[in-house]
Amino acid sequence: MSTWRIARLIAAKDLRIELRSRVVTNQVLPFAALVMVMFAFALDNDAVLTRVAPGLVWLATMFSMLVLVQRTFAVESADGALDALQVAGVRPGGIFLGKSLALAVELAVLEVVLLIAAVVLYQADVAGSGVVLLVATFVAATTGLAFVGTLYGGLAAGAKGRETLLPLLMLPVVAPVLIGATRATEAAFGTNGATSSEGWPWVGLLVLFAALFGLGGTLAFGSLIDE
Amino acid sequence: MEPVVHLAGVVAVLGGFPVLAGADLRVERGEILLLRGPNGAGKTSLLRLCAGLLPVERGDATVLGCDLAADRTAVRNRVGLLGHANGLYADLSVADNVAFWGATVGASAEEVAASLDRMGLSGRLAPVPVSRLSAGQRRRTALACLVARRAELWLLDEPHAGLDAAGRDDLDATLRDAAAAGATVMVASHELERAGALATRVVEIVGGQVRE
Amino acid sequence: MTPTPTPSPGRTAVARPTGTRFTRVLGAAVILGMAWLVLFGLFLSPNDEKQKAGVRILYIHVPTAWLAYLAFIVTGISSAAYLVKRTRSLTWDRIAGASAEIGVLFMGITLVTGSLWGRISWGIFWTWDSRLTTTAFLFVTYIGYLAVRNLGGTHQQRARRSAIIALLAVLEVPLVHFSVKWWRPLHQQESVAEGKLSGLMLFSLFVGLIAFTLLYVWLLLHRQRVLAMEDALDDQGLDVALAERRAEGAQV
Amino acid sequence: MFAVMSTSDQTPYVIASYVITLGGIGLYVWRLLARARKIAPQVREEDRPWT
Repeated sequence: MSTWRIARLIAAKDLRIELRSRVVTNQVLPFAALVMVMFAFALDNDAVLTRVAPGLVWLATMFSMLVLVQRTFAVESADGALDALQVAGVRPGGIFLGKSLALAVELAVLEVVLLIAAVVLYQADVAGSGVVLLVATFVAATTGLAFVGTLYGGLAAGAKGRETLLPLLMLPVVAPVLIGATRATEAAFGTNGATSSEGWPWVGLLVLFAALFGLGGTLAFGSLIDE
Repeated sequence: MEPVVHLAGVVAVLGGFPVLAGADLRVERGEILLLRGPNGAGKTSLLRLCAGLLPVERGDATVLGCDLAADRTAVRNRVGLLGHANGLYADLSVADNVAFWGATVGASAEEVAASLDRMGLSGRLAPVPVSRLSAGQRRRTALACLVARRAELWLLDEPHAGLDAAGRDDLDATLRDAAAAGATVMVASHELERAGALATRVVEIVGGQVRE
Repeated sequence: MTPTPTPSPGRTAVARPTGTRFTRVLGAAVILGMAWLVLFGLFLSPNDEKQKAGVRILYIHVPTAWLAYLAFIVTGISSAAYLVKRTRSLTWDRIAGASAEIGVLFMGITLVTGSLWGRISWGIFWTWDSRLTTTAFLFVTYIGYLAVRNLGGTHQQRARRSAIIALLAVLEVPLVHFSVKWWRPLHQQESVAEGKLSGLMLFSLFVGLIAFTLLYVWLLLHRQRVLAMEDALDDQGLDVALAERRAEGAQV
Repeated sequence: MFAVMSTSDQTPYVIASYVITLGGIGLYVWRLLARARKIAPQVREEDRPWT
């Protein structure tokens, strides 16, 4: 079984579980939208909201991602499936890429909702040329976040009492994504005069981040979930 | 002929406690071995160790020719383990679960269908999500996944628990067929009269050690 | 192989549990160095004409920062050494753990003295310049590393898991550094102020670096030996538990 | 560029930084040696190769 076939198999399984259980659509998406509304209450000044809209979108993404990662590994450890996957001799790199792929799809859906919320609630608008930059930023950032979430989520799923470890381990690591994605999104939105050309170096950083953690995760995942 | 399982003075630790304290065991191909012993004697840990899930702290352990002390991941895809947990995805249907676990080891669609059939699950139960099954039906589904695995070494922990009479007959028949087909089976169980009739050899596990 | 039940060691206190002649000499040197540092740093060296007394904080802030970074480099190297099959040994894991703990201590002190220096030099406790932010990031990351270190499992599992988290942290540092550097360039004042120390001031900084490096080595030796004793205690506990477990088996 | 702060105002901060640094390290060293003294008697001689 090649790693890619395993990855596709596991991603399909994860997404089918999501379609059946509807946890992301019924719980996580409303949570993310609610977070955006709470930001609006907290900041309650339209000029400020529009200016910080990119930052808020990515902050809401980070918090929602914690919930998604905990959910995707709760599904595995609920009935000992993670052990069964290991006993099945499935290549850990395949499990890592598969779960990352499924997490990336769920994150993408979440980010579309958050973007719509930003446009509606915060009057953010995308300058014409910014759309390409926006899509590139979201794809690169989502990939990086999915890899990091799966990697540290796997470690946290290992044994009891580790859930609290996930935010401590993961949030510092995604700091570059938070900075890079926000700056690139600001360039795409044209916030305070940022031109879209300023965004592309940040996209480069996001791609590098995703590549490093994609490779690092595939190599390290097996040891981290081994209990 | 090289034994399927060869343990010599194996020590395994869980949370600082030596669950296995110098276990010695030899199991030949085609045997159905029954592991008897009180709770906490180390039956479950022995099975998990043979499946490569528990690290060997001291001693030597060779399963299907793989030295577990050196690399305990090599043996895994040739072993099937049914522990207390069923290893099923509650949101997925019976058929989806068995298909998934079969696919992880490259079983064909026919083999998956045969496994479902074997455990009497190919009827109206197939599309039902596992979350809505009874404990016995979940056990049957987990067993169907094990059948679909076509492992060389079957490790079962209290497999009869929760099964009705028909279920137990299916289980015994499945294990006999597997042994006949050249697989090796190790069953940890309290139910002596049931498992006793099935087993070709019985060993006792007490205080993390094996007694013939 | 049945372990002989270990003769229970007498309760006599051990004079120098982790000390040796070398660490005693090193300890004396560290104390001497610190005394010199305080003497020069606080009293003998002059005020800087621009920073005035503020420069005195640098004599400890800069060395602790340097040593914190050195500690994490040592953790990274020993984690890699553990993962390489040929050089795998638990000693590397213990060095990584000891160095990370010392690194977190130094990093915490660096952040505090850094903000004190910031307060009297620029009037604000914290600025988001790339060096300070990377420092704060490393501080949180290695607190996470220490949390991962005591997640249980056998010593080998602990060592493997910690080594991987340490290498991932090393992978992470340049990413954070560049993303912050592009975001907020280095604070001009701080780099300028440090650049032009001279005379007794430079000497004080030099004494600080020496004293803290010796201190780091002294701490690493002792901390690593305490970890070695704790691991030995676990193994010893295992022998005792094994003996009890076997006795339990024998009675039935 | 530099905040206008008299030397005398700066002194408490300077003293504080030295006290925090040396105090923090002193505390850590004391706790470390206390831990060493506590567990050393229980450890067998051959497990302390450095002695």
